[in-house]
Amino acid sequence: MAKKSASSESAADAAINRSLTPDDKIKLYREMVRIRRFEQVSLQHYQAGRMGGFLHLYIGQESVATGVVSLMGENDHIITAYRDHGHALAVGMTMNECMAELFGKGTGCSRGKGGSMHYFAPDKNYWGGHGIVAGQTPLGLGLAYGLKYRGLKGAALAFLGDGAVNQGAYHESLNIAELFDLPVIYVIENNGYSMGTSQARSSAFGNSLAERAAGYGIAWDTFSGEDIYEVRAHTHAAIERAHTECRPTVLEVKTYRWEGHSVADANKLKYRTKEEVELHQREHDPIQRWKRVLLDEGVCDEAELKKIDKAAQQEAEESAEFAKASAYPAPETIFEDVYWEVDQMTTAGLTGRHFFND
Amino acid sequence: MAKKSASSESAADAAINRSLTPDDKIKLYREMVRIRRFEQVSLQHYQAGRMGGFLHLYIGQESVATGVVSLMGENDHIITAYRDHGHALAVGMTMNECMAELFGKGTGCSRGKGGSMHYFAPDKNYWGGHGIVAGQTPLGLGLAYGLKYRGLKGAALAFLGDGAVNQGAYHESLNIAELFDLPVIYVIENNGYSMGTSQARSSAFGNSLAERAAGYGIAWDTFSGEDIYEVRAHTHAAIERAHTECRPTVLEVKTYRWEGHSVADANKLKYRTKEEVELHQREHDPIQRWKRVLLDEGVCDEAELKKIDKAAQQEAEESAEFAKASAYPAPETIFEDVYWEVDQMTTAGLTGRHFFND
Amino acid sequence: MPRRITYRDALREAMDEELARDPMVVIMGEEVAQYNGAYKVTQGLWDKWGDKRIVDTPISEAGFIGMGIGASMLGVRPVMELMFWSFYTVAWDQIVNNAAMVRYMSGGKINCPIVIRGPANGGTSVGATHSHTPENIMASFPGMKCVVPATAYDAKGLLKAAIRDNDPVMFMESTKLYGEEWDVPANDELPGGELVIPLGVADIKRSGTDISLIAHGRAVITCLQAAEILEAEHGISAEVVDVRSIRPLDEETILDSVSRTHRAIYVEEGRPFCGVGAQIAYTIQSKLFDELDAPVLRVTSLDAPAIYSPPLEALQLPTPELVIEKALSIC
Amino acid sequence: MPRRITYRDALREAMDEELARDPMVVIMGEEVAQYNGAYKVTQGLWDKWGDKRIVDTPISEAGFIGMGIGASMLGVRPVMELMFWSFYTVAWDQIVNNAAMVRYMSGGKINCPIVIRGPANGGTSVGATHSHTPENIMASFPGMKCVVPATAYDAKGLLKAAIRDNDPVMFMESTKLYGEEWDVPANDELPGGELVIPLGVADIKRSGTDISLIAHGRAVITCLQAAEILEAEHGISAEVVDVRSIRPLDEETILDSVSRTHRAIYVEEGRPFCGVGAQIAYTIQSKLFDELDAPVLRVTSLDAPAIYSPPLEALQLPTPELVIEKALSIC
Ligand SMILES: Cc1ncc(C[n+]2csc(CCOP(=O)(O)OP(=O)(O)O)c2C)c(N)n1
Ligand SMILES: Cc1ncc(C[n+]2csc(CCOP(=O)(O)OP(=O)(O)O)c2C)c(N)n1
Ligand SMILES: [Mg+2]
Ligand SMILES: [Mg+2]
Repeated sequence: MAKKSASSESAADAAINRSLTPDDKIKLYREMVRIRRFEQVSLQHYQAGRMGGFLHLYIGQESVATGVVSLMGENDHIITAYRDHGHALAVGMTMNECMAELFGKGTGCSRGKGGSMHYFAPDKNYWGGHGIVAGQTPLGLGLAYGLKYRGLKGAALAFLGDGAVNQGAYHESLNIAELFDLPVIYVIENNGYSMGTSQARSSAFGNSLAERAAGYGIAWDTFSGEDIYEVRAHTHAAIERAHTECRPTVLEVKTYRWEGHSVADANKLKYRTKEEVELHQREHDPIQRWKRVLLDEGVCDEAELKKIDKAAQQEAEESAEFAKASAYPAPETIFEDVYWEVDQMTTAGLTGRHFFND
Repeated sequence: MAKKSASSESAADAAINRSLTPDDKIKLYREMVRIRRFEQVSLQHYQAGRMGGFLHLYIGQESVATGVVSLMGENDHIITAYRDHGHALAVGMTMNECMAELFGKGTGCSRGKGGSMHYFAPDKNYWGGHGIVAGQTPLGLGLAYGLKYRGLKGAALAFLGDGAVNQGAYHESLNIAELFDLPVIYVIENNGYSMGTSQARSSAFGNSLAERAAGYGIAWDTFSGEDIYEVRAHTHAAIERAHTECRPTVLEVKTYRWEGHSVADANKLKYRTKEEVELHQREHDPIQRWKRVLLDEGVCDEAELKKIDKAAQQEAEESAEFAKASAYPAPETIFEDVYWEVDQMTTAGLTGRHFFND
Repeated sequence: MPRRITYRDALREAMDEELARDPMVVIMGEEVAQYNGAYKVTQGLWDKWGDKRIVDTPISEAGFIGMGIGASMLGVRPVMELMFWSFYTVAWDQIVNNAAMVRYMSGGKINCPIVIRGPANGGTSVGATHSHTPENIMASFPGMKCVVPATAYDAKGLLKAAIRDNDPVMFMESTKLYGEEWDVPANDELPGGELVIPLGVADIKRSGTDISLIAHGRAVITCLQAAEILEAEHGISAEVVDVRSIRPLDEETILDSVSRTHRAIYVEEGRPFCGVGAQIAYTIQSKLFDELDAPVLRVTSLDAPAIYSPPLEALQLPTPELVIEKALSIC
Repeated sequence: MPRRITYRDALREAMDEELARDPMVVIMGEEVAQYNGAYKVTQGLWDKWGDKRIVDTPISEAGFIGMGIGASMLGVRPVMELMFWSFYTVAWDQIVNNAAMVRYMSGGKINCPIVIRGPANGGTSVGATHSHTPENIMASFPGMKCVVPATAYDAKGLLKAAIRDNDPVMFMESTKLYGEEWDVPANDELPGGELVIPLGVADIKRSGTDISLIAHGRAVITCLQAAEILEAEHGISAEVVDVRSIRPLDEETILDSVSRTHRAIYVEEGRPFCGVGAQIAYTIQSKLFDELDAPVLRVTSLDAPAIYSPPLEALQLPTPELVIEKALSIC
């Protein structure tokens, strides 16, 4: 039952990729570039002291979120960890609301309450943004449960890192996923490190992290995330399994983060070499790779791509202006969004004392 | 690296079993019978209302604890769950202290504080007796860690049930065990049920529960627990691995519990048939099986075995008399055994308020 | 003759009625379906409602409670049984960081209409790990609600309200109460046709003038017994206030009672340090400082892990005698 | 000139000295070794002590904390770092049911000499899941100890005592204090040759006569600032009592202070409901009822999950202004 799907055809030739129009392909490029520019601009403002807390950048991994999200249909849902900007923009959240959240402004996607690690857009089937390592994995299971319970043909895509696979909650989720036949897809974004710990130092495994799924009889697959065609081809198979068989899959995507664990990671060139990072930047940049594909395929020319780059850069800068110009939330909002019933001023919300400030 | 050890030779012929003297073999019989008689007598007194809480009987599984413990050397340690009477008697705890604990008496092994689920004898390398499903599994890892840290050549044998494998803490432990090269041996006593839930309804798996270990690159093995020779042969290999390679193993032992999950299990003949239980009692009783082996091998005769039975029965009954005659702990002992420093009346124990009864 | 049913049956009726009312309600937990519940609270529900509505889970509290929370974000309304509330310890991250906080961190975009229920009590000789009484912990987190019914009537009405509530409700029962019977009118005897008790409304279970005995859960019963004896043997008229829900809390009723009696004791089966009684005593002394004729006192479980030994464990819990002794010390 | 070092360095010195003193002491946690600690508290220790004594773990808190507890049963003395105390939520079962209770359930046959340490504070805009302040919860369990140092001096002396203690000690630091400097004498300046501060001894950080400001952790600093202003601008002499360890607790010093000042405010960065302040207020009013000239008051974090937005989060924590306002309301 547990299987490593073998893809005999080249990823580009997979039906799901052959069906892409030139516009679709350019859109994939645009999404990836938008993520990168957004994060580069956010980094500047973080360094200028305009944000608090952590900033975990997704730069280098853009093809994963973009590729996976490009496959999502009406009833497919997504949830991820704290490195969540890429997934957020990919599902269609605006740069404005995302940037404003980093600035802690009332116009932020979470009204300034969540910060970088906690973006949410349920209206876009995007359930966050979660700070506790692997804490989102049972929630992803629950989204799949909800889909099945409601009779919807969908999948819940739950992302986690290579460090997160060592949290027990993830394993409990795998067992339940298979036992209950739930359409959940765990996407392990294996970027080789959990903070300063290399994968070899954090995880014992046979051949891959995904293979642990075999112990539960769950289908699994591993592939490189560098080429968005590959991401789409392999993920598509998992989504099909979810949609048609209502069964789970574990995917492990090899990828790489260029920046430190978070911007505060002072050791980012201690636990890995400068050469290693530069090699990835030079030779394994998913955006550059996709750019070459587009040019090789004659989908568009350099000038068009430059225009997209520029537009993304401008959009990102404008979002920072928007964020800067937005107001901080009013102090009384501290007590909003705690209880639904209180916020809606229902009878339940108006009965009894809910807050205990003296 | 992950492997299912194949045993080509018959278990009886394994060196570790060939080295058994007739006395050793009789001792194994005696231990199993003592466990059974102890529990049968405890059951009567439970039903007579002389105990509180739960009573989880081990009857039917005696060969597992007895076989495993018979292999333990000076630096081998053991820890288990709440179904802990068998392991306790096997390591050499007395029936008196064990029975008195069930009665809640001050002469009990845990001074009446732990009850049935919480037997302990660190002086016999026995670390309990734990009520939270799989909660003991990281502790077992820690025993192995302690052994290695202290430079001792030993193994930590951590028992768990077929339901317990679905707790995350167990999986976290597996990863660390392999990553840190710790001499821990997880012994899954697969008795087919976790309370009223059959294994098929609680666990998704490929071919066995032990096989999940393969995802961590851990050696694993499965075997029947009915024949104590088998238990010893397979477990011996794991102990050897722990001693010589300082590496973990996961063992899965097929066994069966005759009684309900606990004595309070009113459904014990609902989730499995009377026929199923009777079949195991009739044809798969590890004690009867071992008896046949002893007789076939000419180790002793029926009369000797009867004598052992009778002695065990008498010992059990006397332990109940002992327990009955013992005093309940004094009320002030409620506040003993909370803090080491307080109990020892050290300066630390005498500084500041430790208890907050008004 | 009013109908009398057990606390256990009251809970089951509440679930049964809510299952009928709302197809999104689903009951989940270990052994809740085919086994009818470890404590038989869900008896018969699987037979009646089947696999979709009554779901057995593996022993994976973090996994299945998290799953329930995730499902609740999509509008399912899971009523999760913890076989013992004690087992919250292995699912704590999911409960506190997801159920209680995801609404906040999302700026109100998400809510989790989930109920987590099960027994949370000592006194049954199951040892320290199985005798957690975490209501003080649950109530300490804004974002969670915490309800502790003392009678079958309250159990039914509060559970129905909890299931309808759109916030996460931690609902704590007692194995020591499951078998006790109380008056619980049948629905056709009720004006509204059903029994729903809003969260956040305390109940004066006995009126009195000399001292307020305030409590939650089974300690309410202990207070009622103490009050009888105080009246009969000492001529002291004790009012018994059952807070019923700790968060939201009906402070008004508590303060009103104490402002009439001028003396208060909080009684609970939890442990003393940072217990619910500490919080309520704090509130009373801060708001009614000049009204108090004596310090607010407490009766709690003795401050040690739950002991197994049955006769000692009986000493560890609040008794009417202890309540009386404290009451006499300030009356 | 007394030596000044940071709170962070004080903690490291404590560990370094205990590593040298006792070969059974081992430091464990995520990123504590090769990375030098997420907050650099263990900087240099791996270089100095190597793989055996300073151990990096995977992100498996239940697994490795449980492992540390198991090892402590065999006499190893693990000092476990939680990168944030917030992550106790995934290891809670191991902490509360094993570290804190196994001694009891074994009738005293086992003890767990383990320290769990790390930062437990809000105020750094890391959101609700990363801003837990669970000292009220930890201290509520008999079997655990709970220590919260406010200064570098206390951090060093208390951590050394915690490591030597034979019971499980929950040791809570603050990322907001790590970089702050205080006087901490070098060992050769000390009479006993080292700095060890017993658990259970409060410290009067400032003497005063009109009101007692009682606090733990960083709130002590807030109180000291408030006391300065109260003195300078309002002529009110505030005594600041740092409890330092919440369990064991030095109630004597607290009660003695309040019996002199007749007024008390508890200040803490935790949330109000069932907070440490509730417990201490309870104790004060129950033991000094006739001594109090005003109700015991509290200043806590505002009762909502920790908000991200930096300027709002600043409002959520206790400030000197709030303490002053409360003090003026009863002086
Ligand atoms: C339970 C828990 N433990 C520790 C942390 C601190 N922490 C945050 S991210 C992280 C590393 C996670 O690595 P990985 O899963 O590989 O994801 P990546 O950062 O590479 O995307 C750690 C240790 C946390 N947030 N939650
Ligand atoms: C975390 C937790 N969840 C639930 C329980 C209640 N419980 C006790 S034993 C048990 C069944 C365990 O089955 P298994 O692991 O197969 O062991 P067995 O009883 O068969 O020996 C359950 C559900 C518990 N003690 N701890
Ligand atoms: Mg990673
Ligand atoms: Mg079993």
